[in-house]
Amino acid sequence: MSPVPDEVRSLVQVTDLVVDFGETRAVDRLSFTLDRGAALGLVGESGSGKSTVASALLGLHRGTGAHVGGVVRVGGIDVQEASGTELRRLRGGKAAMVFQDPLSSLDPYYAVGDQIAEVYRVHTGASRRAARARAVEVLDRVGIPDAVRRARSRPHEFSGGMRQRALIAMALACEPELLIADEPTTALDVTVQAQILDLLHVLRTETGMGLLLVTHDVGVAAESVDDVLVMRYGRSVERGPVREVLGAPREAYTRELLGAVPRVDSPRRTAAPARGDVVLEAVGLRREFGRGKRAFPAVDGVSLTVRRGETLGIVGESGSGKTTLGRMLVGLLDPSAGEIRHGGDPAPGGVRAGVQMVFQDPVSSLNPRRAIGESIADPLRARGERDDALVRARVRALMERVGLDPAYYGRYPHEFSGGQRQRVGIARALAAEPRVIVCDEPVSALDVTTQAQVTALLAELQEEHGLALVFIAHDLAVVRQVSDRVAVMRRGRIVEQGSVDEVYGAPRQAYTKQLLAAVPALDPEAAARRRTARGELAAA
Amino acid sequence: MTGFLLRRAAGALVTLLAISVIVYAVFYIAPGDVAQITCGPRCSPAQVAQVTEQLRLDDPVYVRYWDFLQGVFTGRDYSTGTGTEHCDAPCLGLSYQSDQQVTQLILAKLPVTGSLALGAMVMWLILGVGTGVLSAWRRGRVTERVLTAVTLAGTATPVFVIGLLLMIVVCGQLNWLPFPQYVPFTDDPQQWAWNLLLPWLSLALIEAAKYARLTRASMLETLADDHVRTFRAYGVGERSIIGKHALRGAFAPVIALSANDFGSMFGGAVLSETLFGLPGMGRELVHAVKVVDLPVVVGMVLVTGFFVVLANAVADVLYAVADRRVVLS
Amino acid sequence: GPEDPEGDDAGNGAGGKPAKGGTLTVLNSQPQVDFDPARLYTSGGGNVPSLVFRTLTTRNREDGAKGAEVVPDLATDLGKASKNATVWTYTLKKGLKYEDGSPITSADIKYGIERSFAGELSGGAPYLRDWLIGGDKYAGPYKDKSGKGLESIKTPDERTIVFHLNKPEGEFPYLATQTQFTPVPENKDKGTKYEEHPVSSGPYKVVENENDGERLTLERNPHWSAKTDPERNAYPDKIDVRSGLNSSVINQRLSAGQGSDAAAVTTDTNLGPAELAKVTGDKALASRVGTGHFGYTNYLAFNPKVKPFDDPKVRQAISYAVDRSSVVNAAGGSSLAEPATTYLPNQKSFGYTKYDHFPAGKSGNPKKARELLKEAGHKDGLTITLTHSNAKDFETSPEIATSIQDALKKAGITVKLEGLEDNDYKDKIHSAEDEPGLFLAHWGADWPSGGPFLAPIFDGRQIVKDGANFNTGFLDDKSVNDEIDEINKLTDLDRAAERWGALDKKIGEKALTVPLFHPVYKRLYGKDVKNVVISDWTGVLDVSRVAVK
Amino acid sequence: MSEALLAPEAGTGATAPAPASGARQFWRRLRTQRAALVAAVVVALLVLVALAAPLLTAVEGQDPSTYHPDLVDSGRGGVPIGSFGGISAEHWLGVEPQTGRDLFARLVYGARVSLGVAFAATFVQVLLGVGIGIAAGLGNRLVDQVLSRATDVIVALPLMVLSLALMAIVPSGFPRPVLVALVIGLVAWGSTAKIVRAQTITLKELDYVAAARLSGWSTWRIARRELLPGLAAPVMTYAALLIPMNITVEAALSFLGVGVKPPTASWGQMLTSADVWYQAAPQYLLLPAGALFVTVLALTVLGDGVRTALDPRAASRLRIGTGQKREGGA
Ligand SMILES: Nc1ncnc2c1ncn2[C@@H]1O[C@H](COP(=O)(O)OP(=O)(O)OP(=O)(O)O)[C@@H](O)[C@H]1O
Ligand SMILES: Nc1ncnc2c1ncn2[C@@H]1O[C@H](COP(=O)(O)OP(=O)(O)OP(=O)(O)O)[C@@H](O)[C@H]1O
Ligand SMILES: [Mg+2]
Ligand SMILES: [Mg+2]
Repeated sequence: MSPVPDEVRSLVQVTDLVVDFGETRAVDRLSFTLDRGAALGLVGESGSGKSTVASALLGLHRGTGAHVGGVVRVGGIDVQEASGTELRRLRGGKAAMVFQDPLSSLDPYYAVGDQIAEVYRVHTGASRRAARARAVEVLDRVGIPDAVRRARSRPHEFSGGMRQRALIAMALACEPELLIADEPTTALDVTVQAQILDLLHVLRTETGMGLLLVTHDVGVAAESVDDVLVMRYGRSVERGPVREVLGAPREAYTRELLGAVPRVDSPRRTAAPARGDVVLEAVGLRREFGRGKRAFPAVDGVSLTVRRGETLGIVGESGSGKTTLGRMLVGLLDPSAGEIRHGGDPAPGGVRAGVQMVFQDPVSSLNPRRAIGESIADPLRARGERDDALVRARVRALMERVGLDPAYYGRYPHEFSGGQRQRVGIARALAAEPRVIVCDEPVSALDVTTQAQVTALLAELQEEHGLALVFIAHDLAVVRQVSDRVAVMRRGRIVEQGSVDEVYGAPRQAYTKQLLAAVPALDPEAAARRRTARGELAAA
Repeated sequence: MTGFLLRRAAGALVTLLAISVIVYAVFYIAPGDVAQITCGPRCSPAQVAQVTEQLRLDDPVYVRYWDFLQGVFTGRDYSTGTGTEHCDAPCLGLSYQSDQQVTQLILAKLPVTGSLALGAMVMWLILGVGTGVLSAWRRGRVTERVLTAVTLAGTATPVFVIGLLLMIVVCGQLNWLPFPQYVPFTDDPQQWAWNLLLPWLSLALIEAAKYARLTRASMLETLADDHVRTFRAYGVGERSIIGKHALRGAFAPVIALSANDFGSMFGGAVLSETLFGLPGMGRELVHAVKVVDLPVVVGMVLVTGFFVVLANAVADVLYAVADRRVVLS
Repeated sequence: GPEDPEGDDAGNGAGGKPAKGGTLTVLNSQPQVDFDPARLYTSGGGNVPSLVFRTLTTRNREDGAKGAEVVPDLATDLGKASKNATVWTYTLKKGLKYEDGSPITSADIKYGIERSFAGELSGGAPYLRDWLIGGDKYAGPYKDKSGKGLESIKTPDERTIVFHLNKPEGEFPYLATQTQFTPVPENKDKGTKYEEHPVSSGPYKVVENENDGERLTLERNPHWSAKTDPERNAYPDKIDVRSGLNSSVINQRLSAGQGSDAAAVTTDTNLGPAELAKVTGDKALASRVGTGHFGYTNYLAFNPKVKPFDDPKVRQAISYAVDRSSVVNAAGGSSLAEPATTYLPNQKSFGYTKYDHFPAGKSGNPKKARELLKEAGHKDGLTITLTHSNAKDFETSPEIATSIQDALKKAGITVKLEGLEDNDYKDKIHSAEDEPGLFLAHWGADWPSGGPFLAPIFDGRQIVKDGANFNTGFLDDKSVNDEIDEINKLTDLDRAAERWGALDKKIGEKALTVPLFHPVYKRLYGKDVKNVVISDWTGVLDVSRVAVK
Repeated sequence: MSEALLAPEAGTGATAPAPASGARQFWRRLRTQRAALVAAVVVALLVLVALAAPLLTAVEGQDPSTYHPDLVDSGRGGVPIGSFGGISAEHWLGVEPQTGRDLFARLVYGARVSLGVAFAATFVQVLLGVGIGIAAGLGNRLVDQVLSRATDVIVALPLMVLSLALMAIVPSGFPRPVLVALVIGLVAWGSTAKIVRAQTITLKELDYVAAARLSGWSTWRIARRELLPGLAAPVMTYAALLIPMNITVEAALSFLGVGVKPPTASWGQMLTSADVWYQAAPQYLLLPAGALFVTVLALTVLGDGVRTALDPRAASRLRIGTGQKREGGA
């Protein structure tokens, strides 16, 4: 059968795609095409079905019990009907996917380089050695420093951002015709995010690779794609060239979405809180990983204070030690040196009541065998609340506040989208009514509207209860919006610390300046301009 | 690493001491008149008294235990009647029954049981893990069902039944293998393996199901993990996913269990040693327990304990080498 | 009589005349852990040791009943007794040599006996200690530094040895078959280490002893002279003893007969019931089975100190109620056990006198039992406890106990079983204090005569309060004691046997035991084995007679 | 199992419809597995047979302890007379060699002892093993050291030595089957503890355990709520295998004097005395062996089913993108 000419031109052809998970309709009669070498952005709020569409392109719903209707053709292959061999050739070879949860998407037992090499060998039949060389090459390409050595590390030795880059490297290894990137930059700080987006751009222009970029971050979309498809409730809301959709949105929902995007230059929250008591203090914190010669400090001499009712933002590139610091602050990780004081007195170590954390990885922070409602209820029950009805009511209220349907109480984590899981984590932290919450990338997987909703919620609680927040994020705009003070981390140290206005308005350190320059712009024109500027900056 | 080894060694010492104390206590309260058994059923009270004195059985337990400990660390002298014999440290005493040095007795039996345990472990790992992998791969299919049934039949059958039946058929009727007898590895490695093949196989058949089920369960667990989805989405074949990624998840429990089974086989391979006529430790131990030969029992149990501890330490190291997230402690 | 029910199947083996040469393989379950003549209990130390150890007298190496006779070995005759049988004099044959060519002297025999008194070398039978003057005080040559040794043994010259006993013992020639009567050269004695390489006086010497007797290799002793030893044929050139084997495996190997197993025998394993069932269906195999008898009785023992067994009527009732065919079946069936109504084994050498004081017929007489119980005041039946061992030996084990339990049920006796771990069981039944009221017991002959069979069990002076007691019925009857003394004075063994038989019948009336069965042994041997001799003394195929060529 | 499985439906009056409870979801997932259901029926039947043993033997008209010397050939070692081990209208499965006791009666009565002892012993083993394993895995270094050493000791001490000890301590009036179950349970929990400890150490590194710690749960509660469900799979798999092992251990203990008292029958004892009869009276060996095999198979399949049903991911995730077209649970 000779392929119809249409198929030669269009790399992806989705017609009337419907995906049902039991009673939930995740995708509802969605159709779109993607031409060879073109880039399409899939934007929309959390839970709108973006990841589901992405998975459908590789036939990942086959055999799972999900019901898939409609036709999906990728590179001329009918994904739903293809044979096992055909499907395997498609996956990774013709179309590669970067998953949304980079932290749990790599095999913990094997070196990162070997995992990439394995995929490469499956599709090219290259020798072991060539494959390993290729792995180092792609790792280097996605900006992993010292790629030769790092290729031998296991995933747990990578920071969140490094893992995401490793996944992108894996996708690039076989030079696929289509790259499906599901939130490829959520875990990345802006500089790396910019690098990755630039990289995708270069790859696209060099190899003619098609790109389907799934993102809730309109800014990211603006930087990287030609066309956008706005999704909501599994349906297409608006589709068109990125300039038109973002510049002059036709639909009300799109306008709403754009309006919620935080900007580095937008007015920030006004109420400067009164200086309260110190609730959490870190003095000379240091933490090393590894032993002997391989030991290196992930956090190196960090001192900071958090006061009642204030928000301390922590920004910094991937791998700079933010998560490590956060875990020490809540007592989950013992510092190698230095101490933590709660309300003035030095803590004996270990966890403390009133201190909570929102984990960076929403997948592994939820017990796969427990209904999420029960996870949220944990702190309530731990406090001794016996009345089950009360607990449930409270959990439902919390779920509602973080924008989750209370009816999902009895669902299990794997039934949720990435953003939904992150909100479960936030709800759980809130349920404890803590004094301090360390939020590790709490909104990175959330679409802008939900993001706004959640940050507003946090601010509200802060006002009500004098909650102190440590807000770890790579998104400078969000941090600016929520924080009173900001600390900038690099290589385990705090390089700059001060009020938001000081740091954002008059950054003293070159590194901070660099960070600010990397924030994606909403305007595609501006994005292109900045891209060249960055190139020059790097070249210089 | 050195720190780990030192801590392990200290732990092992404590374990072994605890074991020896328990055994002494058990035999203190257990029935059976040692002197009478050693002397023979028809011994007169006078003769029994003579033996009691000879074996120093009238000393209080703690004195005997102390003597034992001293022997372990400094050695002891024993009278042979016509002269004295020195028993070098670590001296585990003399057998009440045969007047042999327990240390030498054990050294003579150790290679037999060691060979049996080692070979059996290799076989059950091959058989058990192999079956586990196959049944995880072909889960829900006929292959799995058949494999499951076969390995379970092994578990449900005691070793003396499997071993005897195998021996009758394979050695007696088909004449494929010799009736097992122990040939030291150093004498003739080929005969060593050839003779032990049947005992290994019988033991492996019994244990295989345990490993097969464990492997399968751990693998299914891993197969549900996110990273497996990654490899599937990259077109990596089912064979590689099963054999490489999922199998890796089974490593920890299989190693942990193997270490235990391997270690405890030193004192516990009674039935197979008896059936196959292999002069190993288990058989000796059972005999010693029957005749209340305390020095032999203590010695044997200590050596078994030593191997359990050793096997577990090796398992920990293996595990840590394989999974670098684990810090040896 | 003790006639072998299956006639003369033993005594032939493979066709053709036996000849010298070849290697005999012995497949055994028990290793020869003790290979020191001082430490062995049975006469000649069983089979393999008697190839290495010669004694003053020995058993007649003949098939069946003739094999239960005692004959001279190192000595020229069965010994000359003084008039009241308290002094026994033996003269050694001429030209007797050890494996190194040095001569065997009467002093070596004395030394061998003295060694057996050492605490280090315990394990032998109690007779020497009980019979020899001063034996109860002597502590062996290692402790005794007087230089005189045991003075009740005299060696006036190199070939003469005289024993002085503290009471008449007409059966001394039987005792002289025990390995304590083996010569041990004092300068070769290594105490407890002697067993690693005992010096041979017999046709074979030890060339290898691995793993404490697990694997023995015996080769010809060049200094042994067949002329002085008519009992041992010593046909094979080499004897290879492999022990520690499972009994099923031994029988399987003997029946398969591959390689060296064709010329193999076993000296400690018999056919079990299941194996017998299979063998009897196979003509070729059945022809390779020898039958042996050994003086042995399995019985129920009463402790009359425990109620209700103090009442003879109750004991009699139980005697009537026992179903011997069930018991025999449990013990392996009629080919492996013969029902017993007498305490003494059913062999002439023991003086077997037939009696059945409480006839239970083939399968018990519950009616009579009930009657007796009623007379004893147990109208509504009786609940008793039967103690047995948990060792799987088909003698004192649960199988036998349950068959008794089932039979007594018919007579209205409810039996509770108390199964004890073997050591516990032995401790209890031989303890004058803790002895249970009713238990399974057995007794085997130290030599084929009524003496060692009846005296330890029924002689009132042998009740031991502070040690192992075998007079489990606590019988202390003057007439019985006197009769035992009288018989011991007799040096005419046939005459003595008769009187033992009569005494047994008399004691039987007291119903202190319920004889259950006498075991029969079925021994399988390899297809190349010739000259099979199974004597009634041991019931085991005699390796000193076997030929493999 | 999470508390959600046990919690009553909340009448909160919240607008959202009540979610399906965990227990109900469990049943729903279990129901879809035909093999597991068949296995459950078999297990139930076995238990029923054991419970109804007196009834069944009454129907047959036999009992497990009566000797029938006339039904065996005494001259041939006591092999049952008649074909197929003496199967007849009176003796449905023939009779035991040597004694002539009814095999059907012994088999069904044996089921009582064997299943009872094995289930109880396994329960004790799993309880101890899981408790000690979790405590070692979660506890601080000292706790871990102490418990791990104790586990080593228990693994190193051969069954025989330990059972001797227990035998000497326990008064003889103590009910035997209970004692046997206890002896096995108290002696053989080492492997379970090791498996659980290894698994616990892996699991406790996960963020969700960290989250539970931050919630303020006690370690004990974390163990129960967060770890136990994850441990259920390996433990259940292992427990299904412990049962047959325990049945054979019971037989071994009988020889040591702590087994159930004769003439009580048990499958393990039948097996041990039957092995030599494999040629002369094969059905004597095949009956207990077959019964044991069916039990083991059923338990394993059932255990698998429960394990799968307990895992909310199993149904959907296991087969993700395998390319297999078949839909539905694994
Ligand atoms: N396995 C599943 N079972 C049941 N429902 C599911 C399953 N996977 C996803 N869903 C539901 O389908 C909807 C779409 O999910 P999807 O992951 O595609 O969202 P998304 O657009 O990628 O969101 P996010 O930006 O938060 O990642 C959500 O409501 C989610 O709860
Ligand atoms: N368990 C560990 N073992 C070894 N190295 C580790 C471990 N955890 C973190 N690291 C290393 O410590 C450094 C800091 O990691 P951390 O996770 O704190 O970074 P981060 O600032 O949170 O980065 P990201 O924004 O990418 O999440 C990284 O180089 C990482 O590789
Ligand atoms: Mg998503
Ligand atoms: Mg981080």
